[in-house]
Amino acid sequence: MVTVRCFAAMREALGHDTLRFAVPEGCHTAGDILAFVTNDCQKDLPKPLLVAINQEHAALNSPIRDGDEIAFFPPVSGG
Amino acid sequence: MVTVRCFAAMREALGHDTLRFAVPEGCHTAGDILAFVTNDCQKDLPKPLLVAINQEHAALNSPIRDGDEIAFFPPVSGG
Amino acid sequence: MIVRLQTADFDPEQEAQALKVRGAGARVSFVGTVRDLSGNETVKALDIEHYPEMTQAEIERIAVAAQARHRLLDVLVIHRYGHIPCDQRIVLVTVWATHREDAFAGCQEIIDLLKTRAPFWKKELTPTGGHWVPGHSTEV
Amino acid sequence: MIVRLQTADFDPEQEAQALKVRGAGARVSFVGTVRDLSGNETVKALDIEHYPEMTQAEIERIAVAAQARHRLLDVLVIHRYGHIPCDQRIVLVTVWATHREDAFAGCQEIIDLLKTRAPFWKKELTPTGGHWVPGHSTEV
Repeated sequence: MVTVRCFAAMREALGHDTLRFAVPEGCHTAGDILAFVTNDCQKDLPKPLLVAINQEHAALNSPIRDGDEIAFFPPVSGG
Repeated sequence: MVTVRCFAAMREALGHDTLRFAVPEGCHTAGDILAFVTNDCQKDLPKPLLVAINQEHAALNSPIRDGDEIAFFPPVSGG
Repeated sequence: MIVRLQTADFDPEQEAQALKVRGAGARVSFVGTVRDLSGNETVKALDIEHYPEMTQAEIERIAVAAQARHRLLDVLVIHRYGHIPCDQRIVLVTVWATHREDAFAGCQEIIDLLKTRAPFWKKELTPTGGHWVPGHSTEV
Repeated sequence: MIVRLQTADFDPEQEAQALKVRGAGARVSFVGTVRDLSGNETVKALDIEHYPEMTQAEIERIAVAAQARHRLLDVLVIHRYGHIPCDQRIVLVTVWATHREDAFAGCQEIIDLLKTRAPFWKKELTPTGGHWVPGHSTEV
């Protein structure tokens, strides 16, 4: 199982804040997970899109493992 | 008349904080005033010694005029 | 070191006193507040969304690194989330150091990295609706 | 703009609130306190002497110049003189700006210039007596 969390404009674009599912066959990276949850249809997603794995900044080509929490969100604007 | 004010270690060295006197003959600069009030005996004065004329930083060779307030003090240590 | 996320407002001086740091010659604080203008639009308030588990961890990583790099004696970070009206405080970063150069550099580094790395997203509430504030790209 | 010299302690947050600055996104404060150590000697307190007429004027000149150079919306400086026990506040510099880079640069410039140009002299009171703190040479 992996947990996918989406925030801000990404949450709004996808219509979900949290998804849980078994790692789909052929999914090895955060980018693979993103393609899976968006059905390869990324035209309405915020760009650029940032990635975190287990609450640490990561990249689309970062490898994922069973049990990971993978988050997608637009550039941050705190402070 | 000029007013001479001394602060901190300079006040302690000279034994006065304020002196008032007519501009002595031949006194044209802050340095001349310093020589006058110390009787040319500067060995026990703090070094370096800073100068202000009318509450603004100045130099020993800055000219002085009747009515000026001339101050002598060691490097500052506020903040 | 204190890193705290909360919805409520806070008093920067009371929060700083609570740490009871002694022997520090210099303390530098940054307070960020909600500006009443964004371009030409009036901003009534912000809604701040965040990623709670990651926000706390990421700010702690930033603070620990800055503390070591700039010889800081202590660090305090408070960041609000949720609804924050115009002119209210959003964030406080206070650092203590023996020397003021370290305190300025450490405080500025923490707020700079917080703004580019901590997962917060601001939505500005204006008369025309809610708009996400364009963010800062995070280098990975 | 407020520049004030006083013997009494002060609350940095209350003083900042009194200015009622609005529309500033960033506020940066520096607080300097009496350190309890000087080299290897314990410092019980400071006695701060100053040149009242010049101190006020010089800090105002520094603050006005920094305000213009760094686009500061407002500036607050409070500096104590007289007897100040260990760990108590000596000086507060708070500045407001639209952007944080200006606020950090403006606050640091004011305290840097204050330390090299404002006519204050600190005497440290230690178990072995009173010692003048070596000063900063002022460039004329």
